[in-house]
Amino acid sequence: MSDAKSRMIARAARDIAPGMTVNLGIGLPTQVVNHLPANFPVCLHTENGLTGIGPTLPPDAADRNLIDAGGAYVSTVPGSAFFDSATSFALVRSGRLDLTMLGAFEVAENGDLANWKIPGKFSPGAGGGMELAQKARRVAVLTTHTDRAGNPKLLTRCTLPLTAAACVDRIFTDMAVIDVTPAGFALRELAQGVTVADVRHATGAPLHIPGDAIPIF
Amino acid sequence: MSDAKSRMIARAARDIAPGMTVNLGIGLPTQVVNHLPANFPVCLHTENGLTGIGPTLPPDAADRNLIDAGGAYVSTVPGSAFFDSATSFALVRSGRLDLTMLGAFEVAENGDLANWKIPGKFSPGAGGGMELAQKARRVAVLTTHTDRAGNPKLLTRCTLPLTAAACVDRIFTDMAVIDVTPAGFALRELAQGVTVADVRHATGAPLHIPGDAIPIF
Amino acid sequence: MRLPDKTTTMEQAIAAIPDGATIMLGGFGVPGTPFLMIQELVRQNKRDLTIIKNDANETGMGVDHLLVAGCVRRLITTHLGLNANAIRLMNEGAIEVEFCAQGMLAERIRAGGAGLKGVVTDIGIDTEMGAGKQRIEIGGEVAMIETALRAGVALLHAARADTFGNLRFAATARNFSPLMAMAADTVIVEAEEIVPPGDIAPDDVHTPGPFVDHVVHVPQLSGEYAVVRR
Amino acid sequence: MRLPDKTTTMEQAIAAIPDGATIMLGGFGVPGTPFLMIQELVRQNKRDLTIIKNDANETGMGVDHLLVAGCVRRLITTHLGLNANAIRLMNEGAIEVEFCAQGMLAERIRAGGAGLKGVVTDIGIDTEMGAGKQRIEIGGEVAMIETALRAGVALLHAARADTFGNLRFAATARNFSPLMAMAADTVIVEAEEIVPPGDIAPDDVHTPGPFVDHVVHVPQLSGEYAVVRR
Repeated sequence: MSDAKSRMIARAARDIAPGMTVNLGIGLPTQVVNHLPANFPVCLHTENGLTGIGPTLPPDAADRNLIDAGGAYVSTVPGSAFFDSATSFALVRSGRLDLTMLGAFEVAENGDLANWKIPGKFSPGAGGGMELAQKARRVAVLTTHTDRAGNPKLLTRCTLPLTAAACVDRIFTDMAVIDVTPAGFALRELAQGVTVADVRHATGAPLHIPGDAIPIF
Repeated sequence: MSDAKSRMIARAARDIAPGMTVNLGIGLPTQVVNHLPANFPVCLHTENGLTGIGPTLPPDAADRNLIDAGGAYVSTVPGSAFFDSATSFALVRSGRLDLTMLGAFEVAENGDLANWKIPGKFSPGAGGGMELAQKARRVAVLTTHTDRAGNPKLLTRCTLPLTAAACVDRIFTDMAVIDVTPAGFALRELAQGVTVADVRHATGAPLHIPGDAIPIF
Repeated sequence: MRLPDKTTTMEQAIAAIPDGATIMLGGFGVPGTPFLMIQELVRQNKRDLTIIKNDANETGMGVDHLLVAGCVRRLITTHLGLNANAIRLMNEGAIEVEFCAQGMLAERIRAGGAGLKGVVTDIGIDTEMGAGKQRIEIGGEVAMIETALRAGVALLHAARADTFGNLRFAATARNFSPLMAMAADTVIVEAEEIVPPGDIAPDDVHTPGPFVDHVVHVPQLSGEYAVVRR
Repeated sequence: MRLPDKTTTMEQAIAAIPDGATIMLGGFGVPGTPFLMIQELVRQNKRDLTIIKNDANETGMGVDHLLVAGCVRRLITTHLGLNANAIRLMNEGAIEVEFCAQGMLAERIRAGGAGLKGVVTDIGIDTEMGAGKQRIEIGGEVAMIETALRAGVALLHAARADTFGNLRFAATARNFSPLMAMAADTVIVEAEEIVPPGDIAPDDVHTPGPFVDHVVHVPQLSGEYAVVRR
């Protein structure tokens, strides 16, 4: 993984407050947990029916009945609980999930998120993504700022089918931390070595720049 | 209890088939269980969250956390299960309750049942009665044939607020066993010492009499 | 990573409940009723409460203390048959009472707890319980909407809790409690026993800790919890 | 009184399933998938099935056997990401696929199991997943009806069952199984261990016996149940 990606993930981890219940989506978000301090008070949820996820395990140490929603073999921490899928999503939809961190294909300046379908190319179904995006109290996106071809993923409007409308609160990228505000995208922090001009150039929508000094992560 | 009532309860018990899941309502129906053969394969349900009810217990032997829906202290049998109120009524509404036996203020010839409210006199709420009456696969009523004033409880139409419409399949009284059929009340059996004329006289709706000999219980 | 500690004192937990609150109370008859927290509501003289509970207990017990102390404005329930005092107050107009079919009360609470707006049902459709409820056509038949119920606070009695709020209920004391635990903004649990996280095996949890906000130890129960000799 | 014995053989239990049946399958990925009963469906060459399952397992495993053998006409699911074969068959039109949001699939099944007609929700309301669903106004907002799902048969894998059908699931193998157990006309369970009634304490039951019709012992699991080394 590039340094920029690592710093993005470490920065995202700092947004997890003590006592939160958090769902970390498949891919980059899952790795956020590796950047939490030891003994940090947090409850990790996975939608296949577990609160209190512990470290992932190698096949030799794995329990065949104990996976996360991405299929990774995980463990439990003292105080974990197993439950059925209805209870699991009850937790998500009723406001008990304080934060979810998700990947994205596109994020629009009004907070619309597209991360589940590329018509004609990729349509495996949304899994639990729609409910996580629509109902977590706070939705953060972790994504590279641009796609592999260099096209911006932060846009005025999403072009792909939505996962949920107006759901994203904050975006962590390899270039910046950006909030979704009523006025659109607002730059909050810059990655080391990245300039405001770089971020503007890589963003497909207007970007509000704070008047004060911009923190570096 | 009168002999006639005892025979009514014993007769009702014979309608419980092996393997059934059964809910016995508060009052007379609860006593049906005392007339089942020892080791009879049946699962008794109570809507406050238990399948596999065992015998009732005197206060000295009771568990403060273990009651039936009527507030009686009960026990469990091997294989019983506790569950929450949503699961308990899921069992009732989804067709897993093979039979319920309920009390009645009035039963109409189309199967309408009134057993929860006498406006101005008695209105404590329906409890779980509506769902039992509306959703059990088979609904039997146990009741005296007439009220204390001698007025018929089996009527052409109910005058009291309904518990559920067209729900009753069979009525066990101290005088007769009567089925609710598309053509109305049909006499099936007579209590010892009771004549067809007695039953007709005590019934507030037309009564179909079979051509064959009428069994006595 | 470790799971947060949610233990607190009853006085503190109850003090945060404002007058006018909507409060769900676990329990079906005696089992599961949080008698000590109910006593604390009375002691702290909460007013104008809306209470959601299966029943109003019996005269002189549990919910009846709230009624006698004049704490209750409104009661959403299924059956008041064992509390003549509650029926009298209802008939006098001193409290408002909304009756639900028992399984519908359970589903309405569960729907609130599951982040649903309501459920579609035909229970009570031909009775006065169905009057005034929104009707829709579904699968060629007419059905009704039962709207979701939520509360500001749920007060629950557990046999055992860990410090993170994972709960175990005993026997028929479970009843509405796991549903109410999902359906309130703040969930306060009185537990007969409090254990460290991990003492309740993850497969044996009745209510997962994330639904619970505060856990209070009640080492000594009142006589109300005991077998009732009628 | 005693509770009935529901043990039988897998061959017999599966033989009663007709072609054209709608079958719910427990499992989220490997955990909870009834692999041996799926193999028996293939062996008995059931045709024209509608399968309801969270996912289609992975290529060469579980549901994929049914797809390869041409047993499946229709699949109601949430995610096929780990089974390229399923996606290909869907894209070729060889199977019909209906996608649900995962929590909505859970609620639709639970609603069927709870004797409800559906639930009222706003999940997916601004997305293509919300297209074509009945809309109603509730509490001043627009919401959608998600209709209840039921099946002729549910096939579930339990860690432990008693002969009456009380079930225990292990860890994340629980997932959809307790919901499906409520939502099918006939519920068949393969259990790694079968014990006499009473060996599972009544407070520790995950699925109560009255929801279960047949219990089959599977003393020997296939390799599909093991940890997948990707």
